[in-house]
Amino acid sequence: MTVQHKVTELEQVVIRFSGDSGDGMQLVGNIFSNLSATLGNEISTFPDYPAEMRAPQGTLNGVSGFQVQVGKSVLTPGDRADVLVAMNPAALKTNAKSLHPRSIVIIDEDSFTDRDLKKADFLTDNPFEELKITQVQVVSCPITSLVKNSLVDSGFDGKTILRSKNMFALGLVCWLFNRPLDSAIPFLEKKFSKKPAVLAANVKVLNDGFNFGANTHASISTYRIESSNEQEKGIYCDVNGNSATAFGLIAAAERANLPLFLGSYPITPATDVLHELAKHKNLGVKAIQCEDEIAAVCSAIGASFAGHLAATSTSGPGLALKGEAIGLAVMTEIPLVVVDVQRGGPSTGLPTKTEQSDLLQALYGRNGDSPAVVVAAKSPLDCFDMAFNAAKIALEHMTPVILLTDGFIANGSSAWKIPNIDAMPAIKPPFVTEEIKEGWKAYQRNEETLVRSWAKPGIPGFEHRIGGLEKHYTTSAISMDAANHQKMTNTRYNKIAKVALDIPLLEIEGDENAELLVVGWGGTFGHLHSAVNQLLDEGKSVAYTHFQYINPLPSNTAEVLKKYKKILVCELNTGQFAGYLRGVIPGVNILQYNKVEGQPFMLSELVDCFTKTMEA
Amino acid sequence: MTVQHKVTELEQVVIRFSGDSGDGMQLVGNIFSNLSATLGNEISTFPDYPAEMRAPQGTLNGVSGFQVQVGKSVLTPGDRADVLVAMNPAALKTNAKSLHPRSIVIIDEDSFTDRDLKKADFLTDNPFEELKITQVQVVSCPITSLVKNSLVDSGFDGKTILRSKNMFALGLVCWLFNRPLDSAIPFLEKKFSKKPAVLAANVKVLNDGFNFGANTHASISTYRIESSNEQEKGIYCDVNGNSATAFGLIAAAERANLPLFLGSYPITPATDVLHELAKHKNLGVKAIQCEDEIAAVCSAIGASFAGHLAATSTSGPGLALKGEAIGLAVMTEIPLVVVDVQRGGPSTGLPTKTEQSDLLQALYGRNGDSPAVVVAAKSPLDCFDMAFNAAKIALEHMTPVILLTDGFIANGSSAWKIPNIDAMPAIKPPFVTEEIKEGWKAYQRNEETLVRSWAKPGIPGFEHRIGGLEKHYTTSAISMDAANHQKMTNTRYNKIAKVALDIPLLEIEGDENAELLVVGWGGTFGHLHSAVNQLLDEGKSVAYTHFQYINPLPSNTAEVLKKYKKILVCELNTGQFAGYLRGVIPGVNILQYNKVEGQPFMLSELVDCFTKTMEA
Amino acid sequence: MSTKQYTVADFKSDTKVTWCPGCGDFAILTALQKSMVELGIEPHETAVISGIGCSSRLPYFMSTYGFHTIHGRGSAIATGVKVANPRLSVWQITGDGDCLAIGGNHFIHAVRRNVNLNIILMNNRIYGLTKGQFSPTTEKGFVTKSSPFGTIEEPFEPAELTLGARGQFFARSIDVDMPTTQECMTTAAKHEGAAVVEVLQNCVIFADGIHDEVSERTTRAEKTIILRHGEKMIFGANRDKGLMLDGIKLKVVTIGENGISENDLLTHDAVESDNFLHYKLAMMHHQGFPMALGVIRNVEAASYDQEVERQIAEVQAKKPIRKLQDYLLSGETWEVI
Amino acid sequence: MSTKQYTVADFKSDTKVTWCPGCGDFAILTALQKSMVELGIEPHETAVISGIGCSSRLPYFMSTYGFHTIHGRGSAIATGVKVANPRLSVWQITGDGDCLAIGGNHFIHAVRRNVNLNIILMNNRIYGLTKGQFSPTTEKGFVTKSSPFGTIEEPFEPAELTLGARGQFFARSIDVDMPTTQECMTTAAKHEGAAVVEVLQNCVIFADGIHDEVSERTTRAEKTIILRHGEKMIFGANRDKGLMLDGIKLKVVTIGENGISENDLLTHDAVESDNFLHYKLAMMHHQGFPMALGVIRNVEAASYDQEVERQIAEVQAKKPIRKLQDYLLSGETWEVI
Ligand SMILES: Cc1ncc(C[n+]2csc(CCOP(=O)(O)OP(=O)(O)O)c2C)c(N)n1
Ligand SMILES: Cc1ncc(C[n+]2csc(CCOP(=O)(O)OP(=O)(O)O)c2C)c(N)n1
Ligand code: SF4
Ligand code: SF4
Ligand SMILES: [Mg+2]
Ligand SMILES: [Mg+2]
Repeated sequence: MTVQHKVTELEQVVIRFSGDSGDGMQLVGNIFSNLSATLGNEISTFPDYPAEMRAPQGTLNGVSGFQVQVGKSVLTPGDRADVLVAMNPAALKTNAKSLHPRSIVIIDEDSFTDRDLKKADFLTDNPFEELKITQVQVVSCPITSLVKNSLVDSGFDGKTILRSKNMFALGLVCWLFNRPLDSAIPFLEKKFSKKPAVLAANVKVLNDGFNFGANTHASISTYRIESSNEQEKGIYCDVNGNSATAFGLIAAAERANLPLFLGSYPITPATDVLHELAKHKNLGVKAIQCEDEIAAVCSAIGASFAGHLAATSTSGPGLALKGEAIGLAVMTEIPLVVVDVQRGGPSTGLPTKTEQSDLLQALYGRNGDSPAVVVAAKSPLDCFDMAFNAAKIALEHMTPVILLTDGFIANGSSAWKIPNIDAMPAIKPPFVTEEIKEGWKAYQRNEETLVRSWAKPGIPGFEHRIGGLEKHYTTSAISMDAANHQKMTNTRYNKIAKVALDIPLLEIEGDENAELLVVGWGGTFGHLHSAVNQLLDEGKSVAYTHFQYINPLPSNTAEVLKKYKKILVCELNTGQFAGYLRGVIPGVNILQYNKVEGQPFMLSELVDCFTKTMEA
Repeated sequence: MTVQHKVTELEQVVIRFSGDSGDGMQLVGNIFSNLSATLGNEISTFPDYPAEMRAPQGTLNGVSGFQVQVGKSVLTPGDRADVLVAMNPAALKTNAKSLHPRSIVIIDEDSFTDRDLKKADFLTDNPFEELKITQVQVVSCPITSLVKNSLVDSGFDGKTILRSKNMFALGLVCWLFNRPLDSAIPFLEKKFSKKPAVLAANVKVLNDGFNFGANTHASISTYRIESSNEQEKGIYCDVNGNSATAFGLIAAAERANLPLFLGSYPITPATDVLHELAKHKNLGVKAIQCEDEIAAVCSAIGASFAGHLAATSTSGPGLALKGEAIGLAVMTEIPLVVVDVQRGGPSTGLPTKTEQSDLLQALYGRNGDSPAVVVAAKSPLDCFDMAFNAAKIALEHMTPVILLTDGFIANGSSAWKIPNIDAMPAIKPPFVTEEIKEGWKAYQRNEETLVRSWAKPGIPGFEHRIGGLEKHYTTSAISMDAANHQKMTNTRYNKIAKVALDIPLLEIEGDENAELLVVGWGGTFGHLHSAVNQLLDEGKSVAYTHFQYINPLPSNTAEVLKKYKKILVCELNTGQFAGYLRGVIPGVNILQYNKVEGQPFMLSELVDCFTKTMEA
Repeated sequence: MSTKQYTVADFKSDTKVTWCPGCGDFAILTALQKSMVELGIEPHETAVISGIGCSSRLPYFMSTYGFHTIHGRGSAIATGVKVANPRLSVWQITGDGDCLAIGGNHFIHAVRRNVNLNIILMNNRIYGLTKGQFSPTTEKGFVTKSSPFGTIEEPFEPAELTLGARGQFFARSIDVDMPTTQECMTTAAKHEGAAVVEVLQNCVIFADGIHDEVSERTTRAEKTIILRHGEKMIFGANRDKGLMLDGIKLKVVTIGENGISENDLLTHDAVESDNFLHYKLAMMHHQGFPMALGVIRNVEAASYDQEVERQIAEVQAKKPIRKLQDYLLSGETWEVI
Repeated sequence: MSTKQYTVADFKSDTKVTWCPGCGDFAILTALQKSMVELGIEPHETAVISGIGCSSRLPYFMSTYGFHTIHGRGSAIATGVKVANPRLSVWQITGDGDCLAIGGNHFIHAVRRNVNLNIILMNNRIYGLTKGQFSPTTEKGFVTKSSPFGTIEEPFEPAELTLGARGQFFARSIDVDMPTTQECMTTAAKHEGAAVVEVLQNCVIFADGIHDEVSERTTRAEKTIILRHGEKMIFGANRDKGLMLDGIKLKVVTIGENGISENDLLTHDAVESDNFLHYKLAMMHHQGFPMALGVIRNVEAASYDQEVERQIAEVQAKKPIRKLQDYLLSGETWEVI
């Protein structure tokens, strides 16, 4: 039935589903993303939940959104929406600022009554004018009444019927992007596998939406989104950063042949790491919700002492509480992964917003000279790899590793090629062996790596005591000796420095010989990389490098940085990484681009800023 | 009766009293210091308590020491002892390394039996040879038997009699330095004012010690220590850094006309701040021992909210625990003084040893971009001034201020001219007034200083709510708005930057035009200043500057540093201040001298290092 | 005490209340505002201190001085407020997670020290704000986002923990029973010392209906008993049931049956310092008895903030020195001339 | 269980014991080592976890696996150890400051969750290591370095707090009474779940003699009573005194007087799940009765670490997937070809 008049080809498109918390926007957003991925697109999603407890229906606080960018070379969920589904006036208002001027806005006209407008604090009865978005193309559709009509004979009550409104919207969007409904139906079947009647109703409404588009909006151009040609063959699933982090830890436990222990305390936006790991009891994961963050990290330290791969997950305020105990792990040289999903700060700050402002806390938020490894994931999928790597470093170097992610990549998702976990690198902790039992001392070290050996309780002949007091270089007996303290301080420092031998070198993208090197770290990769690429496409000369390893830095860092006349460090804080780089790599010209708005970068602002910096 | 054959004049002399914990060395050390001060000397003392619970008598762990440098231009307790009183072999052994080769060692020969030697783990019966200190001049004296004999008719039991041994040692030292006993007796009278018989016995033994020296060691040169010509007129007392900190806070409360509240939890070496403040209930001080460090800082935050001058005192591990709450004070812009008496780290570390390794924790140990003021005291007496200044800044700028001291200056003492507190600067917190009530908002600011006004609960018309969530720029209502967060972040940053207008400029000592600028901060002032002076005296060209203000830095910092070709930052950590300076003042050549031994610098090593750096 | 007659409106701030429609917190907020009116305290003499949680948002909705602090630290911060200024009426607002998980230590110490705080514990047996994890009061086996196969932990009973921490005041109510909540709150406010008021609160989103047995109109009269000092322990829709002691155990009896009259029933003595029977009453619903509501324990003892003031006054009475400089001059000193 | 017969010497490390001569900690250390011998546990299957304090130095003096952690966090770290490896015999060593001040929250939660830890609380009612400040168990009015005019706080009673936190095992002893200490420790070790053993300990330096009334040979028999499950509650130098119930109150009676015979006395039932009488017995010395020593409460309940294992086993029985990759493939996926 799809009579297509105009079909425009698009490289990427940004679609935002938005409605009341109860409108099921996350679900259809997810389905649309995933079906697009099955059709060969790359996807990058970002859900945008309301910060508040469930606000009254129809109000601004209650708006729940889901944004996805679909197409090829997709690295971010996109700055602004090309298509907005706004199920009510509040949704329209909330998203007005992040629309392209000529975007398509699909609204449920049944929810744009005076009462609805008032709930969303509109003053007039023309919301588009009031919001100054008169250039958008509005696809107005009486979704509520059409759904009611369509399901009048379904036998469901009114409330249940209205729950299918989201499928109508999905159908409409599928039509708009020439997505066959066949690609959507398997997802519905899975979701409603236990409720065939609900499934049937939803499929019906989905079709209605599609047909509505085809029949009544023949005048609007529809789109075909280009497939990625870079997608590897394989089996894919959709994963967000927090789940990827959880999976990375599980994978590491498998490759280390150790049980996984998580001690955690709920905190936005990190709680989903706990939620995910709590599900996998059949994989033997012990995920413990503790009484607070201190207990969480401490129970992990205990589990690590007992010989597990141990982790703790939190966000900024929780990391602040864990500082003292992380110092204990540094001192006792115990493996530990600390996941910090950064959010807006300081203090309670902006719990649901993203930021990169825990970097210095991760590096220095402990008493004494207390070096730990700090790494950062660059995208939702990279959370898997970096969690795995963090665990590998922790276990093989007997040290706490702090993994920084952030609200943006933690909640954002992409299509993920399910890895062959058995083919991932084996992880080999320095466990004691029978051969070294004779005269063994708890702190005897591998001379090259400076890593001590690890004796799990339970093995006869390796009984030993460790603790937070300074200890003798080999025996681990308490020592207040001056020279020994200097030696131990140096050893702790050098041990971490030597981790650099096990991490990849820094790589440069773009024009190696450019004057300007753009530098990023952590979750801003997608935006920075895309902005640099855009300039390169425009023929500009610019280079880019991205840090996943913060302490130690890749060993070629100084060498690389010194090649560039201007180094522009871009980060979502007041300049923490920039200051850190200046401190450890003197003699380079470090400029800063910082944004502390609780929001990711926008491509446009980056392109602007880089251009200006090149010209300056 | 003092037949003096040779009397040598000394500019400074270092005396160390050392014995078993029960031998009363702290008491006689203190008396000798204070009487020297009354005779016009400058003094700098450092007690060296055993780290352990009271170890068995005569063992190495049980040794308690007290070192004092006496003379003119005295800024440190001295590197090595010129005179050591060693009441037993354990004391001798413990101090052997910190003796000048030709020093005088006074021993109680009665305590050098084979049994005593064994307790101190000597293998031979010649402790001096075993320790390779054969060049020292030994004054061997049967102190125990002489004291027993002297007091045989006193009516005291044996144990009580032996408690006077320390007075014999004191008498002997007084003889050695030509100190009239008259200068000691007032201190004894005060100490034993309620026990006249004990007083009499102690005075008798004191005389015995003096006479023993005069009569039997006529061959040894005695000394006269030069008086300081820099001492101001006034009434003096002896004060250590922790008490000075406590007094500084009380003085600030008086000058602000506010009650003082301290929330604290015991931790070495900071506990004496709590002990001192707990004494002064008659001065209205509320010093509360809490259940932990978090409660301590939180109760202080509560007291500050309620309108008191509020402080919390701790050491490194405790500061780690307070990070989250300090962030709340940053966010709510509440005045708070956090005293951190640094000790050896990381983790539990070396609790009784000194270090400067909490600097970065003080600056960055909180989530988010969370700027607070950080200052550091440079000497025991400076603790008074810096505690006062910290409180003044906190109250006038509505911000937490972290005051860093360290174990060395906290326990060390000097003679202190009791200040005229009424003449100290008035402290004027930005309390609300009736005039501004109309339309007042909790976060409205002084446009120049960016400081908000302060409304204590209890005043009608100023009811308001504050909290840790990001808040609207003026109203303090919760705000998740992007632009507002950027504005607030900038404001918090600039507010702290503007504190620089209220702090002294950086000053240069020595040769302003030198190539080498030595830089120090905090409690190393005495050593660094003395070392630089020694080189200046030798005609070398070197400059010195010392930081008491870390964040913000004095506003001329960049200007000053940029004048020098080599800048050598000396600190008792792995290079925290050096890294910080590089980060905030790019483009200067910063070298490092670091020591992490739990010990203060030694003059000799500094002089060495500076010389080499100048030559390099 | 106020001279002006305040109304509930005077205690409302102009901040929009952001709880979910139907949340039990609304009723508790209203009961609190009504209590303040009843008590005759003044907005500017009142400080409402909370931690973090849905419940802990409450201070924003009050027109008093308020402090929305950090998670779990409300007791400690409120202690500082009260010790600094004992003349303020200080209310700590907290949730089961805020108070008993991360804040457990400060809570038991505030109770032990008997700081004169009115602690309103809004117990929904769930973490609301973080969207549905189990809390230390969640019933064993309950499925939440962080316990997908049910919790494995025995929950705290706030009354038991309060008494275990030497608590001198404990009251319990249910969100839907505003008069009892108000009665508990006003009695708590009048009590010198740490007064814990647990209000069972319904979270419509993450743990809807968990209190139904005791909160439903139809079953409430049989499943709960309101204790009032000096009154007989009677309950039931027909007020025909009561409590008696049987050895050291409690038993439920029916008035009029087996010759039992009202006089035979236990009379509630909330001010008895021995906490033995209070403990039993507070816990009896675990053994099939009705749940005790109202003020269960209310024993006078010196409060911490009073003791701080008393000790200062006592020392000041003995030591005339009031200024630091005088103190320093009175110690061991010498003069340089 | 060990096949080898270990001796006390096998449980001693070669680290010099650094407590002050005369410190009560020595006897507790010995009792612990003797208990381990008696229990037949093996040094390598044993983990001794402590916080910070004089008492917390104990792990260094043991030849077992040991972890001297940070102040107050022993319970949390020990929980991690035990959950990770339930086959280890895990002992938490703690002091009154470590356990009840900074560590209070972890302690009550470990007790509530019933983690199978043997918690030895060395209660000297003072901070020893930091040289003499008051602790949460210091008696009101006691003068210390941080309370120069006497404390103003009501102390915790560890038994009461343990029961308030849903504790299923509580025992009390005195340092000088090594046999009772050992009996408490071995019973605690056999108990599945959190077992709290409070040992009153004398700090000769900062609080010497505070336990004298109950610890002195001359008064001990009259001032204490050792409770043993199934035995009559008898005490006194002549073992002629006993305890009976009088209504809901306790009373001390003399055997042979007023026609009272041993049979009339209370028989100790440590395994009764209702903690009512345990509570009363544990607290009775506050009301002039002798102090209860020995195992006061010892009730079986599922331990947390067991429950963790049980739940994993249960889920595994239902879900066959054991590898992450299989799990991922079993979910919502699509193939790119
Ligand atoms: C240090 C810290 N840890 C965790 C959190 C996240 N957090 C906020 S509220 C909350 C639990 C709230 O539960 P409760 O106190 O019962 O309040 P409710 O929302 O149920 O009213 C948590 C875990 C936080 N804000 N700060
Ligand atoms: C975080 C932290 N805060 C404070 C301290 C200082 N501290 C060490 S032990 C101790 C109290 C010990 O008291 P207790 O547990 O009763 O042990 P005791 O020495 O009496 O055996 C304190 C406050 C510390 N080490 N770490
Ligand atoms: S989430 Fe629950 S507790 Fe929170 S506001 Fe909503 S209903 Fe109330
Ligand atoms: S200070 Fe007290 S508790 Fe510590 S070792 Fe000495 S006697 Fe024992
Ligand atoms: Mg709750
Ligand atoms: Mg103690």
